[in-house]
Amino acid sequence: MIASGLLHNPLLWILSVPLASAGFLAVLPNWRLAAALNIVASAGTFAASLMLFVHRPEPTRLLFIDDFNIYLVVLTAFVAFTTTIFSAAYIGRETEAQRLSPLHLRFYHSMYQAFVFTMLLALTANNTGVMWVAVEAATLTTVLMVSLYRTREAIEAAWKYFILCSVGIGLALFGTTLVYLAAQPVMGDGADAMAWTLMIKRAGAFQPDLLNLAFVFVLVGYGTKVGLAPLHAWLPDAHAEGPTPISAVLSGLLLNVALYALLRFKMLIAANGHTLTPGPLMVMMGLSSLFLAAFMLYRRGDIKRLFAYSSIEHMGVITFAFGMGGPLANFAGLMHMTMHSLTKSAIFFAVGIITQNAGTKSIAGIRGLTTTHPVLGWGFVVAVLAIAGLPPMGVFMSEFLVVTSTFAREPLLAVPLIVGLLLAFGALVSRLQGMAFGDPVPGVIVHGTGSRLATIMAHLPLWAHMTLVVIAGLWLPAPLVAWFQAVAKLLG
Amino acid sequence: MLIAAAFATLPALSLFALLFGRRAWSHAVVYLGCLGASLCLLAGGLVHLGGHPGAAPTLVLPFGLPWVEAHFRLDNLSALFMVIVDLSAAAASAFGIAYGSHVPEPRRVTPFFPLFLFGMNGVLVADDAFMFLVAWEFMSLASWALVLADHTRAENRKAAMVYLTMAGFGTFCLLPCFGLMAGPGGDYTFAAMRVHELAPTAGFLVVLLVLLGAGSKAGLVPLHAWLPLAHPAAPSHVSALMSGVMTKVALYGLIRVLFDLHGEVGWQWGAAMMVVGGVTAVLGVLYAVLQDDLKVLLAYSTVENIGVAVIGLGLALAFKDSGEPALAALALVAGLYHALNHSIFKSLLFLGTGAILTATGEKSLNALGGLLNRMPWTGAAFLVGAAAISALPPLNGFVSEWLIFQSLFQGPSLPHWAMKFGVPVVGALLALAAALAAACFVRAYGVAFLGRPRSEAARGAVEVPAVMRLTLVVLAALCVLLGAMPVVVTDSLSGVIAPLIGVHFPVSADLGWPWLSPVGATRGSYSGTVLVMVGALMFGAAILAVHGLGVRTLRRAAAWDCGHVEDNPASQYTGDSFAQPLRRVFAATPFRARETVEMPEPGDLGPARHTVHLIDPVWQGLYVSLGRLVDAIADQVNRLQFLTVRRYLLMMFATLVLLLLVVAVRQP
Amino acid sequence: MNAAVLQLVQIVLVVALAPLVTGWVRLVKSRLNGRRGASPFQPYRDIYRLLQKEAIVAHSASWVFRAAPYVTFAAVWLAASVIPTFSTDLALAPAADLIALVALLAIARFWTALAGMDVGTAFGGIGASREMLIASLAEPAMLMVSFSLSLIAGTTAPVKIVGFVLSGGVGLDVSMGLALAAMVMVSIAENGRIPIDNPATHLELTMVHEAMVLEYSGRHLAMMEGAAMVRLTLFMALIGCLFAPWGMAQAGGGVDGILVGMGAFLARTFVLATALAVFETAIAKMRVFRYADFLGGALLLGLLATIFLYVSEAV
Amino acid sequence: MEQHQALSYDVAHLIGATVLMAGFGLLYQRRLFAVLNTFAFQALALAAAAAWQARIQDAPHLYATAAIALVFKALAVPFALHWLVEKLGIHRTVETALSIGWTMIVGVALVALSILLVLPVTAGAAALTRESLALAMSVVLLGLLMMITRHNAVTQVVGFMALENGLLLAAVSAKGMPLVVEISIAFSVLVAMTLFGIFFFRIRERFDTLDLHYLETYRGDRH
Repeated sequence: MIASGLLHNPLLWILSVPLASAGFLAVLPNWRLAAALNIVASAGTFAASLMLFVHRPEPTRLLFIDDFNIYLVVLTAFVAFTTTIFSAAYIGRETEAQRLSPLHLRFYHSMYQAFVFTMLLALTANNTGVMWVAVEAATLTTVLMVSLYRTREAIEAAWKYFILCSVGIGLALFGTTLVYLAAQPVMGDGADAMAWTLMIKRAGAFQPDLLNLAFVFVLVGYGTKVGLAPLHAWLPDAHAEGPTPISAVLSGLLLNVALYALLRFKMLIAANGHTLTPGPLMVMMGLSSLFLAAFMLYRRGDIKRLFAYSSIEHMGVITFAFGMGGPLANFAGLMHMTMHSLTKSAIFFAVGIITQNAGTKSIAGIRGLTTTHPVLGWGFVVAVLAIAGLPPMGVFMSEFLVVTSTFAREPLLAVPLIVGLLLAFGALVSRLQGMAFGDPVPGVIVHGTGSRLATIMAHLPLWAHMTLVVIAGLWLPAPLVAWFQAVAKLLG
Repeated sequence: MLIAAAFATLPALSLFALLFGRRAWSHAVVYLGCLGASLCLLAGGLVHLGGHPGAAPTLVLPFGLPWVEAHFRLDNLSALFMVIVDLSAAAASAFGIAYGSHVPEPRRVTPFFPLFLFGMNGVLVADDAFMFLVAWEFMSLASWALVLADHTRAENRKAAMVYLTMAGFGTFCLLPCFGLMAGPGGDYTFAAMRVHELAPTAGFLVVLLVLLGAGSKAGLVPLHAWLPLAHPAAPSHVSALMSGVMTKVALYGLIRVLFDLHGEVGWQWGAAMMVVGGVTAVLGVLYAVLQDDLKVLLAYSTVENIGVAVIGLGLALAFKDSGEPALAALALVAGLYHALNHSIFKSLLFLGTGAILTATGEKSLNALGGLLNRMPWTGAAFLVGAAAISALPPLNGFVSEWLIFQSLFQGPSLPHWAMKFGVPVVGALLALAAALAAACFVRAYGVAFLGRPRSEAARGAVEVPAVMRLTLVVLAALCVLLGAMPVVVTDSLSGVIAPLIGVHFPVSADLGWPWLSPVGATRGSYSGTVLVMVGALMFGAAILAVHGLGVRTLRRAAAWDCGHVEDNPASQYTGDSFAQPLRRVFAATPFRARETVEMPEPGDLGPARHTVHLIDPVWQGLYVSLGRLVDAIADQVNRLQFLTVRRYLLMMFATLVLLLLVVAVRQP
Repeated sequence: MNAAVLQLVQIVLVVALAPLVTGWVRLVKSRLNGRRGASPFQPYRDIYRLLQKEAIVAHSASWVFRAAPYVTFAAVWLAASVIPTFSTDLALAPAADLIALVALLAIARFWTALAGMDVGTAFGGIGASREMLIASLAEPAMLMVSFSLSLIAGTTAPVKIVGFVLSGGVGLDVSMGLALAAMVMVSIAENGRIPIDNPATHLELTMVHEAMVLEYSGRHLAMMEGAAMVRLTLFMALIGCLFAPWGMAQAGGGVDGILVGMGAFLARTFVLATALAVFETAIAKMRVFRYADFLGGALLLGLLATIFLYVSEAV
Repeated sequence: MEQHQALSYDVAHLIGATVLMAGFGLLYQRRLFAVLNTFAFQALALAAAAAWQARIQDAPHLYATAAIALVFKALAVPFALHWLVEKLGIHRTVETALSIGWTMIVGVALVALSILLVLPVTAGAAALTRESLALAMSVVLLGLLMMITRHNAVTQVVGFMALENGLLLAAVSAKGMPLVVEISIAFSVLVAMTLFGIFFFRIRERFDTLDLHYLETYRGDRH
């Protein structure tokens, strides 16, 4: 009876499928088969996550699903799935180029599934401690994948990533402990004092000053993982040196997960109501990230670092939005999270193919994409314009809401926001034009090597994401809107 | 219904262009489709204006912002601008049928051309801020892609870069503007904004922001810098739309916000707009008269005409706020009339340039000459356009400038001293601009079409295909028509703006048709109709008299030229030499125009060189220095990329301690 | 007597009178120079002689070159026929006010300049470019004059201004004085008289108007010359009717009123013509780049005229 | 009973204070081996704290935490580091970015800050947690301080583990907090990875010293 109930619980599948396949892929020698299995497993996870729409399980002490994490779970499963498709095509060409050995690949696939598992666990955990452990595990798995290429740069990036994020994680744990201390007198000892679903109900009675203190540590701790300036240092290098599929999921998913953790704590604060408002801290962090990234964009010569910094910029905007709070800004923030993860991963898909074709990551070495590879080139153009915040793509809607609502309330805060956005816009446009137009570099591979199937697999995810983003820019499904609005209310 | 269908057609066309772009016939299909669609929209606009001017059909579709949805509305103003837009759009599409195949990479044009039309028309019918901005950006984006149609040339890429960045600037000004008008509630429909009361500061900011946002798109000085870069870079039929029409869409945005949504705008803003308009007009035409590239010249003259129209709008605002609705209506009618006229003759001139490009492949004045004998149709049509833009009666350009002058002359009746003293100055600026425009186009036409060919390309020019000729002739005919029967236009215009001003004000009030007597018969009147008829009679009379009294023989001979016969066409006046006196008189100070002459040594057979240096003070002062600033900061910030892990940890530590201190301080 | 007839009379009158005015100016000038000079009716003979000659057109010239004389003449003629000369009761008066008048003259200039460039010689270009330079300042100046007049008289229609001035609406007014000064300077420039241009010169580097019509001959030249003469008369009539319209016949003035007006008009015109001749003999032509100063001065005077209105109001 | 309560508190605080003192000791040491020994001592104190908490909260699972701390931190890690230093021939002296004196002063300031922050806000919480929380926070900050004032990679690892000791101190003294064991295990994994990382770098000869100056000769995207 209970067993059958468990079997019907989508969460069980969502978590077990990646975990099991991680174990299995670790021992599977044939990398082509592994890549295929990787796709199948992620497809299964995605299918299971879709079941959440029809049947939303009851929250337990350990796991739960609510309006906030339901679409994040589906989004994560979806992007993880499309990334595996891209990854299959990508590693195909990497192995041709002798950059990756089968051993590396076995490790890679297994770690990929493990990584997906940790993210899903962090999203669905109903316990601050479990969530913390999951995020920490996510760090470990990605550190290993960032150093996959074993180049000096890769190892240095991994080291930087590892040290900074371990410290960040540590601080986050201290924050978690403080929250427990704040909750414990009200909720009593044990796991109750760590369960979101229970805490949020009685958060009003928590010790507000402890929550203040806790939020600082959580902000710095998980903020490091979100990549907020000045805690961002690990992000550009980790994105730049790892394999591109990993950059896609790091940027598109991991940052969201960390931000999700941060927002959960903000919900407690909002529910408590007696604390100092966390808004100003987040607004400041957001603005500093926005400006730092905007100016950095002008000096980047490495295409992957360029978009890594653009991720920092967008995380800054999102944090700013949540810092502003209020139904409009919060809605915009949630929308922006979703759109950014879709768009940015799409961009990294494109970047992966582009760098493989050009044989370099240097922007100077990439020109005239729309001439050499029309489909890829224009897809890249659309994606970058989308991330730059141009309609009819989704990011525009969220930026529209953030700017308008902020200006209506705090014009003085909106001005720096606008300046920063405009700066970043200019930088991206100039870089985009340099890469997408003009006379192509002589001797660039005009047609992607490998089978037609591989080419399709390489392009499909990009266009799938962009289609979603364009649709979302003009029309959002009603249930999603309902969830956004419910969460926006909770975020205060 | 018709309109909706036309709207639906355009994206379909661009999709078609994407799919079948390889086929040779696809261009013709796309442009024919655009022609049809824009004609439908044109008809729709006219029917709405003629049929039931008061009504404003609305449409709400279930997309856009979730809790707002997408609102569309077709009121008089939208319909009027729809007419303006789609008139030129139809012309450009028709021209494109033949011209589209002459652009270097047609496949980079056909998919975006319909989207461009789509965006522009979308702006006009949008009835909530989100849809407005989506369409607005759509317009910018499509035109950006069109500017990049010939992307292999570096200057085009630079133009596109500057253009899109300025477009972004405009949007980031309009966003907060609408944000303020909607208020924190988040109801972004225009209907809500109309009723929403604005605090004084908010009202101030709204006007400032819309002037920056829409002004940058319209090309008001000092936000004009992108315009002469971007407009010429696109294929000519697109340049015609960007210059003739997209700027009008920007004016629509201004009017929509300042007269409709915002409601009460202070007269000071009117005054400010008049000054900006005046300066824009003079600077624009001064730039124009010095240009050698015909398309750049036309682009700068667009800047001028926008300035003229904005003078009208500003005056209307000032009158409206000072409780002079009748005069406000007059000024607004004048401004709108000028917008309409400019869209027509600027399209005509740009398409004419396209014809020249098709025939010669040259757009530099100094490589042209003597085209009138080789391209009689194009030449004649271009002449009409040039005369119209020089505000010569009986063509349309003059009527609108006459109206603007008439309303300007009423300006001093306003109670404010600033206006009393400012209006004459603006009047002087406007007069100067008008006179310089004449000089500018005498130069352009004289050098390009008259005289002797200055290059092989010009010598070998042949008349363009019939479709192009037809388009040009139709536009020229419109210039004459709108000039010869102004009253029809002014009456319908005053009907259009009645809801915005609050009074219905027939400009031909006193004397009735065909006399244009805005402020009353005693205030001075004009009748293009009568002038045309009498002028024609006198022309005929002169010819008859001469032929009656004298001999009719006519002999062709070499030019006399004070005796010394010089058959080298290089001996003609070039565009530069023509502009030289004007340059010395007007451009010395504002553009720091300098001329350097390198004379060869005695006995040296090398040619003497004469070079002119112009500096655009706005570009140098504003844009370049801003760019430098950004670079400098970027260099500083960029250091953060190259620190050691330990220092990054230090940054983390510092952040943590700082935040802890903040908490410690803020704690009760 | 009804407006249409008077209009016809005026249309004929301006053309008929124009050569005489020019001839008179020339006569007075030569007398002042101590020559006997030709009869004032010499211009009629010149024009007739030109009409009898065949017209020679350069190979490269287009139809613009051949149409320009007629268009120019028609435009100037039309302009001249809407200015009240001897009577304010003109049928065409409402068709064009001062602004339209400026524009009508602009048409003539536009075509003359184009004609100058059409043959493709250096001199034509010189003339055209200098002419447009002059116009670029003279036109605004004249518009400012009409601005100040419209502020004083409350109208831009010459006819109405005449009525206002005659009704004694203005006394001795600073603005009127400034406007008059500006108007005179503009007229000198527009008619290519000394010090801006020398109608008699054929020294290439000093030519402006002459340089543009250099290639013309026969009937075309006759048209151009005629246009110039009518323009001179027009400006004299204009100055007269705006600043000294005394004796001009009003509507319903009756035949004697008309006669008086006619007499007054002739008197005014010839006084002005004599004054012009004296002025021209008294001073020398200025360099091309001094034009700007001269006409800029005119523009400023026009502007001042408007500003002074408020000064006088304020004090 | 009251008596006994008070006593148990005092003991807890005493142990906590010992951990903190050890933290200062870490900042004070100049020689690498001395640093390692001090760290082992701190880990020992932590183990004691965990065990004491297990007793007074009668939460047996904390004994596990204590055991982990004792075996892994107080014995395994220091020995591993000793071996590394011996094998890799790392300089035996610690290069400091900030002079010892200043480091101590900053350390004291940090302790003051954490007390200032924690004591007023934990008025509601059980007396047991108040001081230990302040102590724990100080240890955390001191660990971080050590990481940023020492160039040498080994000392950085030690600093990180000191930080983590602080976290565990907080965790164990938080009454009835679940998952402490799991968390301590998770941390042990982190540390193990760090050690592995250093060793790995070394044998791959990526760089010839563990001085972090040489670690970032590249630092990505120079142009």
